[in-house]
Amino acid sequence: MRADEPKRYWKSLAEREGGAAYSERAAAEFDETPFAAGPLGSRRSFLQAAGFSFAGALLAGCRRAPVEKAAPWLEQPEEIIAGRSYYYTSTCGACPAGCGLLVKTRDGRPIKLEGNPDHPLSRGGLCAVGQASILGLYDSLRPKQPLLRGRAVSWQEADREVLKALAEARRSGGAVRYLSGTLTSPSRLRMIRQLLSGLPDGRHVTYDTLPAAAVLDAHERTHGVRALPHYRFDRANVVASFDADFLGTWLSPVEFTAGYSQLRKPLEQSPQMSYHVQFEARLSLTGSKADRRIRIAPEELPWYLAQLCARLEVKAQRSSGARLESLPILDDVAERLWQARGRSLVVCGAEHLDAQLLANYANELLGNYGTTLDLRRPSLQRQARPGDFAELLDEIATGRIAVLFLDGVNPVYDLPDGEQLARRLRKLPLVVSLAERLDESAEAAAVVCPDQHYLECWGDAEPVRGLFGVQQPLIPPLRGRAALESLAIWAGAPKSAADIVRETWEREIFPRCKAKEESFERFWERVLHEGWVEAEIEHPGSAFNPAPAQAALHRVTKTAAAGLTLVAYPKIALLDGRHAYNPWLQELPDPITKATWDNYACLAPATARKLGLTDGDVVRLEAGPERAVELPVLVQPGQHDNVVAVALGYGGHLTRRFANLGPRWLGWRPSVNAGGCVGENIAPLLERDGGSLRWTRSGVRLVPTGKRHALAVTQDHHTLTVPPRLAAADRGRRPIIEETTLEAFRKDPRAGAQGHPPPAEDLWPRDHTFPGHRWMMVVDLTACTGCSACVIACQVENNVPAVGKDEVRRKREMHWIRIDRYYSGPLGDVDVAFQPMMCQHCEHAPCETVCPVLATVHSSEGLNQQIYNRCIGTRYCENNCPYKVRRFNWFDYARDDRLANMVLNPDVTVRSRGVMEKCTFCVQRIQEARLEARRRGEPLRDGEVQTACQQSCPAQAIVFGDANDPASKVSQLLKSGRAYRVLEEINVRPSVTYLRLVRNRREAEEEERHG
Amino acid sequence: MAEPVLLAPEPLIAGGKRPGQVTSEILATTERRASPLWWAGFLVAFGALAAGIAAVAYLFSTGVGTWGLNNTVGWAFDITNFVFWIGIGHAGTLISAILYLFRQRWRTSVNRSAEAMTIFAVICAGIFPVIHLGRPWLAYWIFPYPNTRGPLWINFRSPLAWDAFAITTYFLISLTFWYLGMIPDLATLRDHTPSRFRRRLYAFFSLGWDGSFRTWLRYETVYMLLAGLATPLVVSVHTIVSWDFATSVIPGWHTTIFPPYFVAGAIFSGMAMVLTLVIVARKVMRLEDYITARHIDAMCKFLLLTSGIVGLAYATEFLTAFYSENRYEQFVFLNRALGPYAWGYWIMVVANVLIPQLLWFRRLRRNAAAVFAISILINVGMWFERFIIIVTSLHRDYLPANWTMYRPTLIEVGTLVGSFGLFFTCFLLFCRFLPVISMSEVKGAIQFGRTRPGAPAPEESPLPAEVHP
Amino acid sequence: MTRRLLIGLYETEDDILAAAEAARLRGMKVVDVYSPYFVHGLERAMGLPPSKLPWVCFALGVSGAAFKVWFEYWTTASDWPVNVGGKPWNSLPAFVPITFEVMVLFAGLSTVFAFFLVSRLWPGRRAVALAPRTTDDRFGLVIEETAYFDAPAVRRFFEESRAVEICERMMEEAA
Amino acid sequence: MASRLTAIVLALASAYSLLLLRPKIGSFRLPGNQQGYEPVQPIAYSHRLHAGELQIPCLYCHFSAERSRHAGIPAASICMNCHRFVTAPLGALRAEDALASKEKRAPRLIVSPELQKLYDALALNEKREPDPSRRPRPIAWVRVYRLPDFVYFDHRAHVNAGVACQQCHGPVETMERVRQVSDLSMGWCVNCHRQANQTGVNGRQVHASTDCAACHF
Repeated sequence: MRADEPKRYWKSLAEREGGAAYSERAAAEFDETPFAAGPLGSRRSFLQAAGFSFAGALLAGCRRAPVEKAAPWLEQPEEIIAGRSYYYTSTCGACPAGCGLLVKTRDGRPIKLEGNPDHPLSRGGLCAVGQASILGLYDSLRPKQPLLRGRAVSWQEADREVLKALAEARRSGGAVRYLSGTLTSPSRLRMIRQLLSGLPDGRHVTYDTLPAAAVLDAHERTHGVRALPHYRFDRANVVASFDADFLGTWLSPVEFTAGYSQLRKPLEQSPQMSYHVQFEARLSLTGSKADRRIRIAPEELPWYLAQLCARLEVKAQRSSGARLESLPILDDVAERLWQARGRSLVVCGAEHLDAQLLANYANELLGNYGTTLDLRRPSLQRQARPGDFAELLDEIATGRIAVLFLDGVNPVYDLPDGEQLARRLRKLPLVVSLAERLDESAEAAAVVCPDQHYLECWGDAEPVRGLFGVQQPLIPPLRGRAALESLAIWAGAPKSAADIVRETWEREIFPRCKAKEESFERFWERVLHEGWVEAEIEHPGSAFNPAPAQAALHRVTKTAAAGLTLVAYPKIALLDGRHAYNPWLQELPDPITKATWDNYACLAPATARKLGLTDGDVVRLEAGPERAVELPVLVQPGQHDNVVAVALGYGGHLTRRFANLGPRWLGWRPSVNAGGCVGENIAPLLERDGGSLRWTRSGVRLVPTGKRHALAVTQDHHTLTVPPRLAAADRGRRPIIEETTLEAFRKDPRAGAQGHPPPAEDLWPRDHTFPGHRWMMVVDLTACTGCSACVIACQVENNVPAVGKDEVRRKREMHWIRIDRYYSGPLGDVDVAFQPMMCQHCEHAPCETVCPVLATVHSSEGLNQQIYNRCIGTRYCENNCPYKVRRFNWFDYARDDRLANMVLNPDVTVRSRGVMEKCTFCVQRIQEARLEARRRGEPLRDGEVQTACQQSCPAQAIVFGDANDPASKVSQLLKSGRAYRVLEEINVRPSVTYLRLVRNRREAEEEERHG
Repeated sequence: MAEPVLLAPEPLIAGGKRPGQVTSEILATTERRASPLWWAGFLVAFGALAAGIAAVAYLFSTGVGTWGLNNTVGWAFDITNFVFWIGIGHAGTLISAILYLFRQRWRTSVNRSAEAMTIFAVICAGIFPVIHLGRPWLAYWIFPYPNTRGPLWINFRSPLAWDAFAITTYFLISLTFWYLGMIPDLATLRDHTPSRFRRRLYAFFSLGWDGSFRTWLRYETVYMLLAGLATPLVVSVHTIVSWDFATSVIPGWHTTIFPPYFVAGAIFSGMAMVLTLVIVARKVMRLEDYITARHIDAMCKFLLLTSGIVGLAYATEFLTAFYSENRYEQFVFLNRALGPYAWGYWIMVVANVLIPQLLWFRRLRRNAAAVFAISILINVGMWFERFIIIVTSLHRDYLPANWTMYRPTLIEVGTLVGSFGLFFTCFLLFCRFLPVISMSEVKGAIQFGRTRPGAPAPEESPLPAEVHP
Repeated sequence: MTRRLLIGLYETEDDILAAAEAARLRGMKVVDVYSPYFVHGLERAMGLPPSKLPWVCFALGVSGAAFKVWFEYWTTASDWPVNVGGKPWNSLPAFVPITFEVMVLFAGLSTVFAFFLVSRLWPGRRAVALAPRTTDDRFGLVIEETAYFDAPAVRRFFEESRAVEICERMMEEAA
Repeated sequence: MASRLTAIVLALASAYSLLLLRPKIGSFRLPGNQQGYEPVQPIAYSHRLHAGELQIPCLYCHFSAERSRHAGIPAASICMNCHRFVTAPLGALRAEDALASKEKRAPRLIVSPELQKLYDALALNEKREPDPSRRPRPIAWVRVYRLPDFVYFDHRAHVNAGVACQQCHGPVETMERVRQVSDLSMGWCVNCHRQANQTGVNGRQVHASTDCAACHF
């Protein structure tokens, strides 16, 4: 929430309906009623047009411009002024993590999602997926109407069909099943209960594609409550993670990142940071940030945990006589954990009951329950019950189901035997899908009643027990019907989603909140205002029962991996593929591999060498009978040699829409593969035991096909060391990223400095002083986890187009901020360093000097300005940029989806073909903040200007501000001993300063790693 | 150094011509019907031109994306071709202006075609900076004209702006120089040609020249002045072109030796191209008497000299990189010689430095065929020089994360072919309709009816300036 | 009144040089000499002063350069100073290249225009062909009949000086 | 000879300087210059009457100019603030009253045809109450002042700095139909900014940026 922006909210439903006249028209306008198509420019002015709907195309400055119509409101809604942005609180619905949102709406349409700084979980951050989810709202391929056996029908007709079947079930006692992913929405759950309660045999079944069922089961065994502890990384000084990618994709990455990085910002005054050790098979985002990373085969994981527990037992003098094997590394880890008793945390991401039991045991021994693991207010972000799901699948198999509801799940895609399931679903009397889009399961369903996007309907969430978030509609519905309303109708009590949610809150939440307000109305106002509320909870006491854990401890044996093990993993951005329709996410380079628009078989360098494979060789992965998938190879340093890792979430039907993506020209290649989809679905290779999907499968075969497939990677060279053949003596490594160890940093804050600052004196007269503001940015390489939220945030904020696989392959991606990833150290267990790289706004900008037409020049506040309309496209600036952060519009990138264009930011020009563009330090935000400050007659305060990347960063690694203001955060950080600038020696004087990367290691350790 | 043979009287123009004969023989080429050979050549050239036009049309309609460029390599074929053609152009000015100042009378037989070549080459060159723009229709923004933007002027600090002025000046001056030199011959044509239409045409362009000696006197002065201006101009132009790179911060571009290096290279490639052209021309148009082995020999010596300079420059670059102690600088050059584009680098070295050494042998210099082959090789090598300088410096610069490769697309190749098409089309038309040899100067150069002492006779005519001891 | 011009056509450089010199020394009125190419020494023979065009060249070259320096300074440092890459407002060294180019351009073109002006050459102007074949291989010496040297005298002189052909033209004063 | 030479030198020199020192061409119309554009509007609304005679301040209707980048075209509801009661010109009403009193009858309601359009747009019946049977239709005004899409202009900044509306929009209060007064060229903007930095805006010192990014981003 911008400090200068009083929060807005719908005071009451009445008022919301009050704007109805306006809403109607807006809605009408959103249906593709023909309005200004016209060339690029026109769209911006269209958006610019502040609640007007414009007609008549207009070419920027050509002859007599065509007549342009402007239709103002008939009723002037209160509180809304054309051309002003308003921020409404909401809750992110992109995944069950339920982060707090501030939705920036402009003239009645949401255009940007930002994290709510006051939200206790996400604390202002928002992940890439969340950022990108706004595009889903303007997805023109979402069905408008319900489908009855593939035929678009009216809602009445669809409802009639469903009600008929339900009545039938009620009469004959047929089984009604409601299959959903984890739902944290109290209202939704209430409606489901309501729907099912009236039925003789109705059950709600939950399954997760990114499961944590083992954790739940383990706690059921050890604590007697089937609960997912609320992990508090913000309290953990020592973190031992066993294959848990908690910074990337596990449970609630934004919250975890915020907490984790809070303890990893060493300062001179307090040179402290947490210690993080990661045991994992593949190189995950989390592993890349670990201070110590141990590669283990998935099969070995439980045994390692057991050994850890055994050591902890000894330290706690509670030995159950488990055999200790010599493992120096574990001794060290155990010691560190023990030293940090109560402030440490052992997490395990494996779907393996024994492993989870042991993890619980370890935490118990360390006395972490109650501090770093909270069972009092457990997390509700995963609730799957594999048992139920297994049952359901059997029922489906035997056809013993009258009505099956599918809500936000896509089992046909997720499960290994998807086609079979689809066939069975088609056989069932009635399958009703509430999918927003026509995914595989919806295709198999008899009735599709498209749900709405979470930005266009009412909703709520309870990610953590007792912490409630609210979702409010920020635009008149564009598509579908709120699931809540569908459920109400089917339950026989039609009601508007708004009423349903208010009811829930009035009856269930308000009483538990001990709110200071006496009336619900006032309480409701505050909730809408703040977006979340915390309620009292009655929590069941839970005593720890060591027996099952100790049993596991003795059960677990060291199992050696046999041959190659397939490891399926959720990729940052794509996760389980639920957002595969989203071009931004498809084009977001994976933080580790830097690959886009594909999934691939990751192989360890050693393995690849053994098999004589290199990047882009297509191999056939064979598992079990006639189960095979062909994938390109990607050699992944730091991965375990016996592992082949493949990302989930690809090859879904939702990606068929990308068949024609990207600028069309002679050399154009499609973004989809032969199958018509992006990437390959790996599910067929996985095995399901009961209701849960095994993500690892040993003994897969890997057969080279001799085919090649060019991967679309954004980075070709992966280290800071030049190829030895081309390295002049001792000048191999480039000091682009400076790093040091905590120990060294303690001794000397400047430890690890390599670059030399430019000479202070100048040949030329100092003609350029920056008397007013001097905008500068500081990026903390220690805090940055590479999660890439900033990349998408920037893309949304600045109307950066997605250009498609072929263009990325040609190294023409348009992202204004990219995250360079460099490996170092031995190929086996590499060190990874991330470096967000955006325009450095150099004081002596080489790009400016060479532009013949003054299209890029310096502002009086130190900004390197790019003036699109003056640019003639010589690309000289791009060549002369030492950081190569400039992006050229090689083509007119298609913007012909009018609905998708609604997401464009009206404050940023849409660039046309042939002009250069680049990071502007979000100058439009600077302007807005400045003008508002002037309007209020106050000076611009520090923190009032936040760049998009800074705002979204969950780790708060990016700080932006006025360096002329000695009090500003940025000028504080500039004084830090860790501060350095990239390529200082060539005297371009960048305005972006990086804070040296510090790893919590001993110098000796560093020595033996890097020689 | 040179063998006595060279000093022995060898007529500049063979076969003891009389002025009238000169006129008729040289004009013969413009008056007789075009030979099938000419038509063949013309059709090939025109075909290439057509291909080029198609490529550029597609480029304009679709965008620069149709080239193989990317976020890291923003220039490749386009600017390579630009520098290449500008280089070609230089030899023309050199022969016509510098040699004129040095009183190298042997230039008279080749200067006309050399100047023509210059103009066509500059046209070819000038095309590329325009079509390489993202928005070529706004190319005129590069000139400071009064406007309603404030007015907003241009950035006089940008080497590209310098380029724009340099190329324009160079083109205009060369054109004037060429035309001025042709006026007397146009007059001769006017009085000589049978066709009335052509007479009209020539009459118009010869500005009513009648050979009055008072005019001749001023003419000589102006010609001399222009030559005096063109000489520093030709040096400045390629210096400025080299500054496009030298003033940047990119390792491999940011080098102080670029100006002399580029100028030498330009003259080198240009000479090679002149040779390529005249060797063909004299054969096809039976002008062996006018363009004799001696001319070729003299030009070959130029090649030797400039090839030497270029070779030295190559070596110097490595030396500077070596002692610079600058990791980026050192990497760039190692990367050139051993990196992914090493093949291009070695083509350049072999063709520009090693092959030309053959010209130390007089017998080879006198062998038109051999010289022709070598000149072609040099053209190839010089093209690669520019390609290497531009692409290898860009594709792997400071941040390894940006490193990538560049591969040309068909469209790019098409534009290159097209530029050659344009060049040869123009040149063939020139051979067909204008005197390829400056008659008035040749008449001055033959020693018909000149016995009086003092007047410069070819015997005393000094050897080409640069091979003086 | 009308002028009577006699033209002697010569075949070789030597002859025309000799003839021209002789005619001048004898005090004949040498109107002009027409030649297919520039004959060295003829200016001495005819006693013509050297051309003054170099001054035009110099003057305009200098003024062009001066103008350009001023213009670049004015636009970059005075009219609308813009911070370009932290370079000083007045980046004089960067102005040198264009200044030079413009100087050459001015000087070159102006000289040629000046030449056309003074020698009265312009497109489409009809050549006064006083003597035939003078653009090919003949040298024409044009002498005006005066009271002292009448036509016969001049003809005699032509014959002595090995003219290959002699012809006459009457000319209106106007021309 | 010498005099002729000097003449030539001067001639050429002056020729060039004429060529190069052409006076700034602000005056003649360049592509995209819409100066003087005066389109017919769907409702013949008269600024002269409202802003001129009736002295209604600009910001009464264009209130968002103070708080937003857009001055905004007032919503029909704003018009209705007055025209719920005022349905026709004073003259017409008087005449009707006189006629009515002569004819001894209650004066009939007079609605001027232009205002009728407004009521139609709002779907009001003759009692000027919402008529559920009809659907409201927004009024499609023709936009007069338009900047290209790559230019960001913010009314808020200028209005709050105290720049009079007339400075850019001319004497609107005298116009029956609004006409584009200024040519909206970049030079026009920039020079005003320069001016403001020199002289300030009505007495107050202001900082009007001439950075490119003040308008282009």
